Amino acid sequence: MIDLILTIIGEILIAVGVFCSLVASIGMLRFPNFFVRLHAATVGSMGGSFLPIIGAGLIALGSDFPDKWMFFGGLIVAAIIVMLVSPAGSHALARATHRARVAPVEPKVTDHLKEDEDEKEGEKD
Amino acid sequence: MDTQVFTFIMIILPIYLVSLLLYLIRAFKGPTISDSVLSIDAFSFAAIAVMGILSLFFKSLVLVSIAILLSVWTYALDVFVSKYLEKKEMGE
Amino acid sequence: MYELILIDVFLAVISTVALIFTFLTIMQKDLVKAAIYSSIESASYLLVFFLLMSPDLAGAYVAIGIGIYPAVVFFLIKKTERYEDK
Amino acid sequence: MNLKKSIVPIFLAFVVYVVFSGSLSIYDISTGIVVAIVAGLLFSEILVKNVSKSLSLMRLGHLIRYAFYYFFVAEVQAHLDVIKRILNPKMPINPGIVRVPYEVSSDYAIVGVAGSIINTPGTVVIDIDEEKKLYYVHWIDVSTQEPGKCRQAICESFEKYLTKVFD
Amino acid sequence: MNTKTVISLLVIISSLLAISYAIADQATGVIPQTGLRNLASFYLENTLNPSNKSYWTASPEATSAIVWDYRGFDTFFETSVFYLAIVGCTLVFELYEPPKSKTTKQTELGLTIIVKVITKIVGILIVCVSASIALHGQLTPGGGFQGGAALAVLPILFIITMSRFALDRKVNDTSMIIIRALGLCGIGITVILPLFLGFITNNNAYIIQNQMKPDALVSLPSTIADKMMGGSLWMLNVSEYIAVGAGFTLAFLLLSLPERSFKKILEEEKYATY
Repeated sequence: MIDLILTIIGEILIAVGVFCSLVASIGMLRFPNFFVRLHAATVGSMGGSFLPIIGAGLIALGSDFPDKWMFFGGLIVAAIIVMLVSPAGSHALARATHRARVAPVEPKVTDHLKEDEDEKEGEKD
Repeated sequence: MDTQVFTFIMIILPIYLVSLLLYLIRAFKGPTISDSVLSIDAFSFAAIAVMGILSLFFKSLVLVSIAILLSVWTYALDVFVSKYLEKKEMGE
Repeated sequence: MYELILIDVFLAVISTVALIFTFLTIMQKDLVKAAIYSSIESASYLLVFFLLMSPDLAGAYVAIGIGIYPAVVFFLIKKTERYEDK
Repeated sequence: MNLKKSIVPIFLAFVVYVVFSGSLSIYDISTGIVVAIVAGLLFSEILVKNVSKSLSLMRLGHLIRYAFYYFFVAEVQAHLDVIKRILNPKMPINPGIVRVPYEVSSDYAIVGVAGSIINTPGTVVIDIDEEKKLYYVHWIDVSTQEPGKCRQAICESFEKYLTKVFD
Repeated sequence: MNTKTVISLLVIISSLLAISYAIADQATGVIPQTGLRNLASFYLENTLNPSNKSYWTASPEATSAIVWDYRGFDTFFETSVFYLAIVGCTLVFELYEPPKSKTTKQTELGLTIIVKVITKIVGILIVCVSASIALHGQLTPGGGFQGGAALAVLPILFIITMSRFALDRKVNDTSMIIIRALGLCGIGITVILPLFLGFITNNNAYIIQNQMKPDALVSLPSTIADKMMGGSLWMLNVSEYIAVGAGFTLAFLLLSLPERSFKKILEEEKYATY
């Protein structure tokens, strides 16, 4: 009984994950600039990767593999590392891109960061 | 493992393949370097999920450790590129 | 039977993508972009190794192909120039 | 080398090692203890600053409560919002970078709040100013530009939980 | 599209076609061969064969067994090529002054606090995961080189996110050379250990011997507590793990030296020669 429940939860998680991954890849293509694409990439990393990894672990736990605990533990550690690593990576990349002025922030409503940076440079001169 | 999970994985995998290919189109098109690197990120994380699901399919637990290595090295690649773009020496 | 066909299709598509990115790496004049394309190629070949079930090879390849090789290239580009033929 | 400081890192390292190995055999536990002591002593200086905070169980309870709120409420809402925007044919985005003040003080709390903001789709912390206590957040739907209201919309709920955990 | 593009495209396409033809099932050339070769069937039969222990390796992971036991001599030289490369790297960077940081403020070094703290937390996870990969090298795929290469991500991340000046005083090139030498000594001792045991117990023994052979009755421990240990495989994996991790750390510490620490020396040399 508990095996069946675990399998069904795992399948639901994987199904949600694959939907998020597909939507994120469409968003990566449709969005206009780098900074907006960051949000699509977040959907891809949290919804499209974190959830299905845990789902795969649950399915393994509900099956009759010989070393299923090893499988489950490895996948859980992988999911935790993905959750820690993806925000740090996208933050570092976004900051460097904004500082180097490589990608445009257009279209935009405001850009307070650029205003503050310009103010600081004005003080230095 | 029952056949129902097997069929489920068979339906899931082609969709992931499509999503991987769409990420790679952005990596190829990306007007700036940052776009390409961001889509490599997304590609690797999707690939990690594919690896987890495929190791269910192959019933071999040994393939899991590679997923962890892939995620960490992808993070390292992000950090290299952002350090390169920050216009500092790499070691400072 | 259907599973095997699916795995074959996966393998064929991913290895073709890897080939395309190899070509782009060779022809690219911007060395930073070349390093990034080469790491995409490595990630694709990693999936190929995974599908062929050779974890030993994949474990060494992920470190060298995605991590250490682009790292060395970036360290060196920082000390020299970014574009070829200039 | 402070032994009290390294209790939490050693325990964390041991748990990760055993979970990754996935078995409780004598070989795994004995090698796990050795690896955990080496890793914990290496990392204790840079990971732990305040010993009594790291050993408090109350804070762990608050962290678990926060995890429930984060995964089942915040993440789901943000995902649904961004997915709707992507699939809408008109693509109603309204992006911009706004200042968001924060009021937490310790390193882990700052990073925890920033990580939560980045990991919910729709908001990404572009830069952080530690002297003025400001995040610069790229927001997909800029409904207001006033710092106080931005804080209310973006990070107040995370801060409410995380001050109890880390401060 | 110039001729260079066309030629490289042609080379790539033709090599792809050749490889796919060679791999495909229909290929009737020389590469596919029906039936196992003698050596391969020997490996397959004897790697883990508890009923006939005359040539076994006491390790369920056949790849590691072949790499470190049956083909240990090959691997020994392949590994030494890698170490020679790192020796060359240290020689190239020999003439530098120990550099000093321009600022003492932590916030101006490296990237932002978010990246720094997350790198620290990921660091302790990586140590555990890589140690697990290396210590289970005789049971699951992976082993010394894979574990060491996984450990190498740690110094690279620390150098780039926090700068090489913020590393502890314990992590510098001298200490890394010492740790790497310890790892190499581990490999050397493991290789010679059977001879030593044979000398003590008055038996025949070979170099790089693992389990007992019909004419050499020395054997390293085959099980530890409740798991297969694979005798020398375990020791070689651990030594290789330490040596590879320290070697990559050393290489990246040297590569990350700022350019200004060389400029003075290089200019002096220029004036000296011309």
